[in-house]
Formats: sequence, C-alpha cells, structure tokens
Amino acid sequence: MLQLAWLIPLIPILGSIVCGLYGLKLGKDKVAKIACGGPILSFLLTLIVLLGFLLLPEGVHVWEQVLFNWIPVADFVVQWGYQIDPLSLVMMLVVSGVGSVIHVYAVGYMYEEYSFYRFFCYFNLFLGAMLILVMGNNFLLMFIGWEGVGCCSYFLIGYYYDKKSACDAGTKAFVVNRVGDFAFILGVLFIFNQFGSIDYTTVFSAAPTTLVYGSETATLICIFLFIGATGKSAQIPLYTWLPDAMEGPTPVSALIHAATMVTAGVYMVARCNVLFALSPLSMNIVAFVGGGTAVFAATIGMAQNDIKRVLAYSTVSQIGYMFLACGVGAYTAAIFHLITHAFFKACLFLGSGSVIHGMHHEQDMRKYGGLKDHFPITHITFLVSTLAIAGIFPLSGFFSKDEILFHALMDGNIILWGMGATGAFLTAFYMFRLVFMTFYGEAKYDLSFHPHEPSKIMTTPLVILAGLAFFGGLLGIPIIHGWHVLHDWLEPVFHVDSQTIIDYSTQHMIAAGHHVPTFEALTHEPSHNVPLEISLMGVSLLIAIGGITAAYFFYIKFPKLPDTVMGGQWGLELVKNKYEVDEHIDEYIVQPTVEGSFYLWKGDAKVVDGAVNGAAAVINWFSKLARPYQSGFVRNYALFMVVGFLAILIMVY
Amino acid sequence: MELFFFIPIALLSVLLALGVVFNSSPIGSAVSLIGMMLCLAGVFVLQSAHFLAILQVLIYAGAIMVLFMFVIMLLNLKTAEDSVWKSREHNTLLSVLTGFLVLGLAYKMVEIAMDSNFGPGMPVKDGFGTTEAVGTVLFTDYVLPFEVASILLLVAMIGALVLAKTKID
Amino acid sequence: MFLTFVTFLPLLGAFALAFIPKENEGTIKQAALGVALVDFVLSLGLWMGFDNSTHAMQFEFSTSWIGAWGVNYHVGIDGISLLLYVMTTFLTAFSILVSWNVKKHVKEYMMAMLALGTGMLGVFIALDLFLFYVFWEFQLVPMYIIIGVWGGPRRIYAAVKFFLYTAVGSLLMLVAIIWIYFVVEDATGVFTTDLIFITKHLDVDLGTQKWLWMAFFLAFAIKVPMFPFHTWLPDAHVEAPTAGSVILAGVLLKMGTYGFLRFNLPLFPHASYEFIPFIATLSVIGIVYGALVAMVQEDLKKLVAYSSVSHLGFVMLGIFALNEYGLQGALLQNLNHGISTGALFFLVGVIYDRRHTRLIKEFGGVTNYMPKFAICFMIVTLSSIGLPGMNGFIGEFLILLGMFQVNKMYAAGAALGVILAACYMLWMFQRVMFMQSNNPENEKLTDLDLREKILIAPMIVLIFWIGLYPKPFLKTFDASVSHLVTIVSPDNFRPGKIGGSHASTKIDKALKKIEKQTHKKSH
Amino acid sequence: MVELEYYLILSGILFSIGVLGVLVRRNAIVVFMCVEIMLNAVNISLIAFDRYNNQHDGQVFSFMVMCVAAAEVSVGLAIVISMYRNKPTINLDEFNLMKW
Repeated sequence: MLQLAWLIPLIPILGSIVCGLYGLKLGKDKVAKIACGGPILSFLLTLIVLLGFLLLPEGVHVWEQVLFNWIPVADFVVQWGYQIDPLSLVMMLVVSGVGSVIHVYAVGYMYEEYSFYRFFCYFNLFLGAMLILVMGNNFLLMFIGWEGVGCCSYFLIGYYYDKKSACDAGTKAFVVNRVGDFAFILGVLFIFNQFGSIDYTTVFSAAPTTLVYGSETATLICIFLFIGATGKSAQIPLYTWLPDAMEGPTPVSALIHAATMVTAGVYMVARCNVLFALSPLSMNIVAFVGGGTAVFAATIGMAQNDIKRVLAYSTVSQIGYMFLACGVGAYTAAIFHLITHAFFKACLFLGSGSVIHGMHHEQDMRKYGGLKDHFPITHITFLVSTLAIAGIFPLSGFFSKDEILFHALMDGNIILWGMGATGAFLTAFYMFRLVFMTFYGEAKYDLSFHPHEPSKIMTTPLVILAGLAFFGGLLGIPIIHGWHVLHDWLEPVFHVDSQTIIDYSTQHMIAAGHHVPTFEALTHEPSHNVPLEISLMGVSLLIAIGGITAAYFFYIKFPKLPDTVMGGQWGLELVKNKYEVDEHIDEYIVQPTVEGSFYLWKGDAKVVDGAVNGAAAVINWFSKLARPYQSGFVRNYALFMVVGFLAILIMVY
Repeated sequence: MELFFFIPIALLSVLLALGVVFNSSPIGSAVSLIGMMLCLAGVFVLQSAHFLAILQVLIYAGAIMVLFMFVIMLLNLKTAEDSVWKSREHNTLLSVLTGFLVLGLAYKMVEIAMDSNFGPGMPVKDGFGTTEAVGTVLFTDYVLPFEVASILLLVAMIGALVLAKTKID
Repeated sequence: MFLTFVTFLPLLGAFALAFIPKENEGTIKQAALGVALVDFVLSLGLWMGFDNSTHAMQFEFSTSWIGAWGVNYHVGIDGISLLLYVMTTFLTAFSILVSWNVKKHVKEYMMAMLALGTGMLGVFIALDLFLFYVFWEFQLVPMYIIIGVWGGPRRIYAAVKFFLYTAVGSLLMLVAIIWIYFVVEDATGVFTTDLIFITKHLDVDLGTQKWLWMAFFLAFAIKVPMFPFHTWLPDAHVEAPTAGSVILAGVLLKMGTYGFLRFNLPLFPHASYEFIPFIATLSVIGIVYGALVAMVQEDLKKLVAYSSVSHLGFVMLGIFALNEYGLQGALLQNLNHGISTGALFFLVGVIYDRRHTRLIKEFGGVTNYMPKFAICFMIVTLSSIGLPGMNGFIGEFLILLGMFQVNKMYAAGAALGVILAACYMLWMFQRVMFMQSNNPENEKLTDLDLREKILIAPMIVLIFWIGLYPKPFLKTFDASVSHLVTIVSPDNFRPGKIGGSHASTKIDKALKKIEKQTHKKSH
Repeated sequence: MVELEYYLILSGILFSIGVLGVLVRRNAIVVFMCVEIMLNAVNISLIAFDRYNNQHDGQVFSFMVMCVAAAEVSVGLAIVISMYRNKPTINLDEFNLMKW
C-alpha cells in the first residue's frame, strides 16, 4: 500500500496539465470534476498510505520510496525519493484534505470566471508541489516543492493579471520569497559541505556526531534555513508580501496563504529539529522572531478594514505562534497549531469568501454590518472558527494555542510567554472586531441589493472545516499526555538523541581545549506540573474572553468608542499604515536599487563601452595620420613603390 | 664591331624613350615608343636573339602599338591635357624630389652594373636564338607556363571585351 | 570521418544552395532546413554512439594538413564537447526555421546560416590549435554578415564591433599558440600544433603559464562575454535578426566557455588555480551587474542580452570552481542557457515580428491577445530564473555547490543573482504580458501559429526534461569532467590542504584528529 | 664584343626613364606607354644575361613578358576606355576612387 505514495503528488500535477492544455475544450463542468477529483484521490491515497504505514513493523518510523536518481554528480547524488514518516503523513493529510475541501469550494466560487480552467491548472499544480514539498526525502526535493508552491502562488496572486495591484503583489511575493530562497540555498550548501549529503536520513543521523553543540556552523545552517522559512512563512522581516497576496481569489488565500504554503516554513524547521537542537542561539532567534511577529502582525490586524487583510495579518500572527513553539523546542505544539490553524483559518477565509461573493466583491468591512441573517451558515461556521482562533474552550485553537503558551513559559521564558499572551488577547480582539463589524450591528451596505448565501457547493466545505475546527483539538489534549495522540505520533521524528550530542560535543570541546558547559538546555526535561498547566489554561481563557469583551464594547455596545478613544492618535495612523514598512522598503531599498541600476546602465554605455570605443578611437586617430598617404592617386602609390625599390637597392648593394 | 652598332642604337633608344615621356601629344609619345621598340629589336639582334627581335617588331611595334594608336584616335586625344611639369597641385617640391629620386634610381642601377664584374660570357653556340632553339626550350621545359600564358591571353581578351563593352539594357 | 562529414555537411549544403535559382525561395528554405535537420539527426547518432565511460576522444580522425608546419587536421569529440555539438546542430536547424519569414536575400541568408553551422561545429571538434583557430575565426564571418545585412538599424556598427572585438581578442590567442608551438618544439623536438600532444608535453613555469593563460583568457573572455568585456553583446543582440540572436546566445557564447574548458584548464592547470579569485570576482560582478543593468532596460532584447551576461557569469564561476560539481554544473548551464535564452530570443522575435517594436513600454496586456504565447513565455521566463524542476535550477545549484567548496563568499554573491533574476525577469514579464494594454496596436496581435508552436515545443520539452531528469546529460559529461578534474584539481597545487570535493573526508579526518588527541590525554 | 655591363646600363637607364614617365605623366595612355618602356628595359637585361650564359630560358621569359604586356595593354586600355566613358577625361588626377 505504501508503494502508492509516488502517485500522491503526481495526480494533481497530471490534473493540472490536463486542465491547462485542454481546459477550454473540456468545459467548466469537466474541468471541475478533474480538478477536484485529483486532490480527493490524493487524499484517499494518503489514507491508504497511512494505513500501510500503520501496518509497518514495530520500531520502523521511516519509509522511503526512491523513484530515480535525479542529479547524480560524482559523490553528490540527489534522489527523487519520497519519505513517509509521521511528520510528512500529518502534512500530507492536512494538505490533501484541506486542499480537497477548498478545491470543491473554489468550483463554486470561481464558476463565473472565464478562465476557470486556468485557475484550476494553477491550483492543482500548487497542490502537487506542496505534496512534493512535504514528501521529499532530501532538501533539494523539498526545494522543488518550496519554489513550486511559490511559483503557483505567484500565478494565483496575479490571477487577475489585468489589475496592476494584483501583478505587483504577485511579483512582490515571488521576489520576497526569493530572498528567503537565497538563504535556503545557502543553508543547503552549508549542509552538503558539512555532511556530504542532503538526504534527511543521512544528515539528521549524522548531525549529532558531526556538529558541535552551539558551534558556528550549526548556527549558520540553522539561521540560513530559518531565513528561508521567514520568506515562505511570512515572518519578520519578510512578511510584507502576504497581506498583498490577498489580491488573489479568496480560495487561493484560504489554501495557499493560510492553510498550507505559508506553513511550509514551520514544517521545514520542524523537519530540521535535529539541526536546530544543536544551535541554541538560532532556537532563540526563531522563538523571538516568531513571538515578535505574533504580536506585531496582530497589532496591524487590529486596524485594518479590508476583511481579507485582517485575516492575512492574523495568519502572519498565528504562524508566528508556530515559530514561537518551534523556538522553544515544542515542535509537536507547533505542528498541532499548524493543523488546527489550517482548519479554522481555511474556514475563516472561505467564510469571508462567501461574504465577499455575496456582497459583489466588496471587501471593506465598514460597508458590511448585520449580515448574520443573510448568511446563516456562513455566520455560524465563521463564528465557530473565530472562537477557535480566539482560543475558547473546547475548540481546537484553545488546545493548540494553550500548549504553545505553556511550553513558552516552561521551556522558554516569561518574555516569550508574555508575547504569546499579548498576541492571544489581540487575536481575540481583532477577530471579534471582524465578526462584529461584519455580521452584527447595523447594516451599512447599500440596501438596494440583497446579500445572499452562496450555493451548497460553497457552504458544505464551510461546514466540514468548521467541524474540523471544532473537534480538531481532540488530537492532543495537553494535560493528559497519554491522550496526546499527536505527541505520540510525532515522537519518532522529534526525538533528539541528547546523549550523543553531549558526548560528541564534550569530546570535541575538550580536544579543542575549550571549557565544557553543562548542556543544561539539553538535559532539561519539561516537568508536568498539572496544577500550573490548568491555571495557565484558565489564564489564557480569561485573556481570550477579555479580548472578546473588549471587542464587544468597542464595536457593538458603544460603536462610537473607537473613534473617541483612538481618533487622531499618531499610533493609530501608524498601525493603519502597517508601520509604513512597505513604504520604507520601497524608499530605502527598491528605489535606490532601480535608480542605481539605471546609472549603472548609463555607466555601462559610457565607461565600460566607452573604454572599448575609446581604444577603437585611438586606433582611428593613428589611422587618420596615415590617411593622407592613401591619396587615391595611382601615381602616389607608384612613387611609394619606387621609394621602396630604391631603398631596397641601397640596402642590399 | 658590335660596339659600333650598339652605341648609336642605345643612344637613339634612350632619346626616343625620353621622347615618350616628354612629348606633349600622346600621338608623339606613341610614335616615339614605336621607334624605341624598333631600336630595341636592333639591340636584340646584336644579342643574337633573332627570334625575339622579330617578335618584338611583330607584337610590340605592330600589335600593341596599333592598339595604343587606336585608343588615342578613338578618344580623340590631340594634345595631352597636362603639360609635363605642372601637376595640378603645383607642388614644385614634390616634382623636384621625384626627379632626384629617379636620377638616384638610375645612378644606383648604373653603379651596380658598373661595379659588378661579369667577365666575358660563354661562347655562343651555333643556332643560338633561332626559332628552333627557342621553340625547343619553350615546348619542353616551359610548356606549362606557355599554356598558362595562352589562358592568360584568353582571360585578358574576355576581360577587355567585358570592360569596354557599352552597357545595353 | 563521420564526424568530419557531420561537421561539413552544412557547408556542403550551403554550396549546393548556390545552384538553386534565387527566385525559388521556398525550395531554398526547405533545402536549408532539410540539410540542418539531417545534420541534427546525424549528430544525435553521434550521441547514441558515444561511449560515456571514457574520457578519451571519440570519433577521432587525424591526418596531416600542413605537413611543413606540423599542422594536423585532427578532430574528435568527448563528453565536454559532445552536447555542445549536438546543441549547435539543433540550434542551427531551429534558427533556420525561426527565420522562415526572412524577406531579403533569402538564398544568401540560408547559405550564411549553414556556413555558420559548419564554423561553429568545427570549433567544438578541433583538436589542433591551428585548426581551432581557423574555425574560431571562420565562424565570425557568416555571423558578421548575418548581423550586418539582415540586422536592425545600427547593424553595421554592431557587426563591426562584434567582429573586431572578437578578432582582436583572438589575436593574442594566436600569439600564445605560436609561443606554445615553439616551447613544445624546444622540449620535444617535434613541430606540432596537435592539442593532445601539447597537453601531454607542455611544461612551462608558472610565470609563463600565467602569461599564456592571460592571452587565451582574453580571447575567450570576450567571447563569453565576461564583465567588463561584455559591451559588444547588447549591441550585437539588439541589431541581429532573431535567428542571429538565438545562435549568438545559444552557441557563440558557449564557444568562450568551451575554450576555457578545452584550453585554459588542461594546458595551464596551475595558472588556472592561481586565477580562481580573479575569475570568480569578475564572474560575481558580472552576475550582479548584468542582473542590475538588465532590470532597467527598455528594450526586450537588451534585457535578455544583459541577462546573458549574468547567466554566463554563473557558467564561468562553475568552471573555475575546478571541481566536478562546478564543472558539470557549468556544462549543464551552458546547455540551459542555450535553450532558455534561445527560446527567449525567439519569443521576443515573435512579438517583434507582429509589432515591429521591442520597447517594453509599448506592450502590456499581451496575455489577453496571445494566451498560448503567454504560457510559453512564462515557462521560458521561469526556466531562465532557475525555478527548480526546470533546467536552469540544476545548473545553477551545481555551480553554487561547486563554488561553495572553494569559497563561500563567492557562492553567496552569485546566489544574489538568483534573487535579482527573479526581479528583472518577472518585472519585465509583468509589464509586457500583464496589466492593461498601453497601445491599441496590441489588440491586433495574433497568437502563435503552427510554425511557432513547432519551434517552441522542443524547447519546452527540453526545459522540463533537463529539469526533471538531467541524468542522461550529466552522465555524458561525467568521464571527461572527472578526468579534467584530476588535471586541474586545486589539490594538485596546495599541498597539505584537503580539497573541497569530499566534505565527508574532511569530517573523518577531523574526527580522527580528535580521537588521537583524546587518546593521548587519557594516557 | 660588347660587355654585358653596357646592356645592363642601357636597361637601367631605360627603366628609370619609364619610372619617371609613370611618376610625372597624368595622361593614362602615356603612363601605359611608360610601363611598356619599363617592361622592355627588363627584356633587354633578360636577353643579355641569356647570351652571357648561353641558354634560352631568358628568351622564354621575355616571351612571357611580351604576353603579359599584350594582356595588360588590352585590359588596361579597356579600362581607360571605360574610365573615359564615366568621366570624359583620362587625366589620372581626376581619379582617386581608391581613396576610402
């Protein structure tokens, strides 16, 4: 059954090719069937593979399928192979599962578009690339998926290619991602230089015995990989593309810019947990960048009026949480949050899509209000997901977020916990601000048209996702570790052989004559303080409720309050303008580069080419001196001949 | 005896050659040239190259010079358009230099001839310079150049035709 | 002999074309295309019959040419030249089909194209310095004519510049060749210009090696073109007809890099090692500089031309990594650049044929009117950017991998080019293909016709083939490259230091050292 | 018996006169005639050496020179005619087409 794994990414890619080449001839209905059939088939295959994996003998946690040698150069051999292990299975399930649901939704959402087939061509291709990303058994294959999804994201953001803003957003996304990829490539190069291989199994098994704990190489590898992750997962400083990416159709935002692609960075860091374990410095960086992004993006999210932009900043913020979890070594929590986030954020985006669809592509929340009667299903599912993201017991977000906060405090420090808690409060606030502004209060839209709930094909996915968002938390209940299914499941991947690391590093440091530290961080076992855990849960629940209450007061009870409190404050303007980061990047990086290049070009013509033409001119000048002697008169030439002849005569005789 | 004929013929040929250069009318030049050719035929006879002497008269004095006269008549060149010493630029210095140059050339060649010491030549065999003798050499050792020369003449003929042909559309 | 036949077939074809009356343009084009295609098929036969397992020259043929000087007609092919050879025959056929609509002097054009084919093929097979030089100069002439007669408005300037710049560079190479000729004669008593013999017997001290290296360097660097010898390229590309640009980018530039591989590295290994920093610096400057200048170009062809400077910088960097990754990457990147940039020039030519302008600002929204063209253009653009899964990535990654072993900073600098490539290509793509049309003329654009589809299809197939399964290509290089590496490997010149190609051995050694030391301490 | 040198001197003088003519005259036809003088001067020395060495090779050479002269004159005069047709003069100073 495991042998079928290679089909999983291939099917959507084939679907994409069929849609792309024959889409116009096939007609929309057939395209829809092909496009949705592929992901669903992949999902079913994933289930079969999962079953096959469960049937593997005890103690076998990795199963590899090598299709062919992709790049064989001397001792650098890259296989095209898929690795099936608990982590990749989880990711495959999320990607193909959520992907299938969103594909179905997209059929309804995009049905009126002329280039329906083009959309599904990209969309299927994305799914294939994403599956390659999570299934690859080496860094380079991951990079294929990594750039492949980036490329599809570029296509899909720029789907409405006649809009300048969409094109700009697409190009921006690609270029910013490229900055991250640049670092990723360097990281891979470092890895090969260090380990002589880029296969996961080789690298991760060799890492504890070849890299010194806290050494410069380990840190460089991790930091470069992490920069790559910040690009893809929209973390500080490379987050600016994600809000702009909302120019794409809403299903795209749901699948790519919320549920799957942007979490690829988290997957990658989790995958490389062995390497990160060797570099405490980079772990701290990951944690602080994640925590910082969680708070930073949440503050921006509070002041946005475009419904999708709020969700985009919310995504950035939530991924920040995941990195925060990775940074404190709680990879399970990160993956847990990744899963639940995929559910509720996809649901939120699709819900917003329904609203936008029903409101004739109006995205400004200030022009909504009181929509709950017009969108009953959307309203309920949206509310469920919002409660989940805000962290209300017993919805999925509560468990996953709480686990992160707990680990932030226990394995990290109070500052990280503070960041997480602040973020949680802000999240609850801005999400309910969104809900209140959209579904409650007075209607502010043009009353002449009637908003309507979309068709079943769009509401069914909402219900499914809302259900998942509700019950997804059951995957891991933090207190009772016996019940933490996900933790046990992922244990083989996230297990770090601390003793080997300590032995090797000690040996190495003694050899190099260094003082050997006590390796506290590695030997430290997280304690299970049940009362503390429960009280923390209470605190975070209180925080969430506090956020919701604040939003209620601001936007339902006293709608004038925001303006009176915040109106005219410089801080509000700053937040509304997203801290003017884009403007500053444009002013200090983009413009100077373009202008500099322009002068470089002019210089190229004047200086570099000038030197060439100058050399030619010098020869030309000498030629001009010789020119009078070429008078064109035959007699002159004869005269020179005679002179020469006489000279020879005189010389020879 | 040879000297007796040589000196007048040589002097005459030099004078006629100068006449070619300094005659203001092309026809005068051509006539002088014919005279010079005939003188040279005489010189060839003195060298017992009788066959060549005949050829000289036939080809040069006959064929080639007729061609010259023909072209002069065709173009109706009664007087030369230039007088000998006046170039258009009136560059006296250049003219004088040219004169000195040619004088130097002549002087140098004469000097070389005088300085070299050849001594008496070999005795002349019977039948030297006859048609038979020259013909034997021509058709044995030099048969290939001879044939090539015929091709050359053919090419020259065609070339002259093409060049001189008036373009008729 | 077969190799000679394949090489001279286009020239024979060109002679044969001379006997077709020039009014029969259709026949002339078909005949030229036929000859080129047959030649391509025959060269594929060479590839089929090629033995991957040896670095020795194959299909070798040698006979005395100018006996008095010891000049031989010596040709042969190995893993380094084989694929360039095949690509040349392919691109010759490609360009003849590209220029199907050439209007003036069709017969002369096709003859020039075919003659150019022979000139280029000869460069890749010559195993005699003198013969190489002859072919090297020979191919200039048809190209000069193609630019100068069928080019754009400033064609004469561009053609003369192209010709003179290249010729001046190669003069110094001639001097070096003559020098080598006499040095080898001194050492062995044999007057010969045979490359194989010279490679074995040339033994000069480092100082002389450096001078000779520089002489060859100048000839090849101008051809590549490396920064700062690149300025002829934009002019030539802009003025050349489409097919001329395709050949120029696809083959002529490769002759420079091929020259480095065939001459500079094996003849002067030590000098090559010494010059690594020099070349690497110029290459990195070229990569970044080319990309930055490409970004602000207004003319599509100029943009692609400057992007060539950037891409060829990668190739040079790979060659002077002097290890297998870099060299194989460079060779593969040679092909990739030929395919991607050739296709780009072709596609630019397609819209130029329709609109008679190449200015970016004249376009916009072309996707609406030419959807198929847009797809092809997108694929080629992405391949040029080096998207994984397409051809460009493999080459670039191997090059970076190779250079990383030598010097991390150069590799990092070159990797910057990866970012910039995305900037300039996508920005260009956006302005040309997306957004609203700036000019009502654009609305009359028609999509690709059958001929254009036939032309672009093999390019796209190749793009994905190399990207997804490059093994057949890499295997072809393998034996020759590893042989070359044994000659030029930096290990030969820095005693006591371990080479970069085996990182794992480095770790092993480090481990052993530690074990030893701990062992000592325990006693 | 006249010494070989005399013939050579005659040859040299005639040659120089021919050169002088080529250099100073501007009438194309006269220039041609002067070229003929030079060719004849060469013939003299060829034949003189011939007899001196008692062989016929030189005579064959002069024969060839005559051939060349004939060819040259026919082509040359044709050129003069076509020159005249283009520009009604045969003054060489009017023709400097070789100048770039």
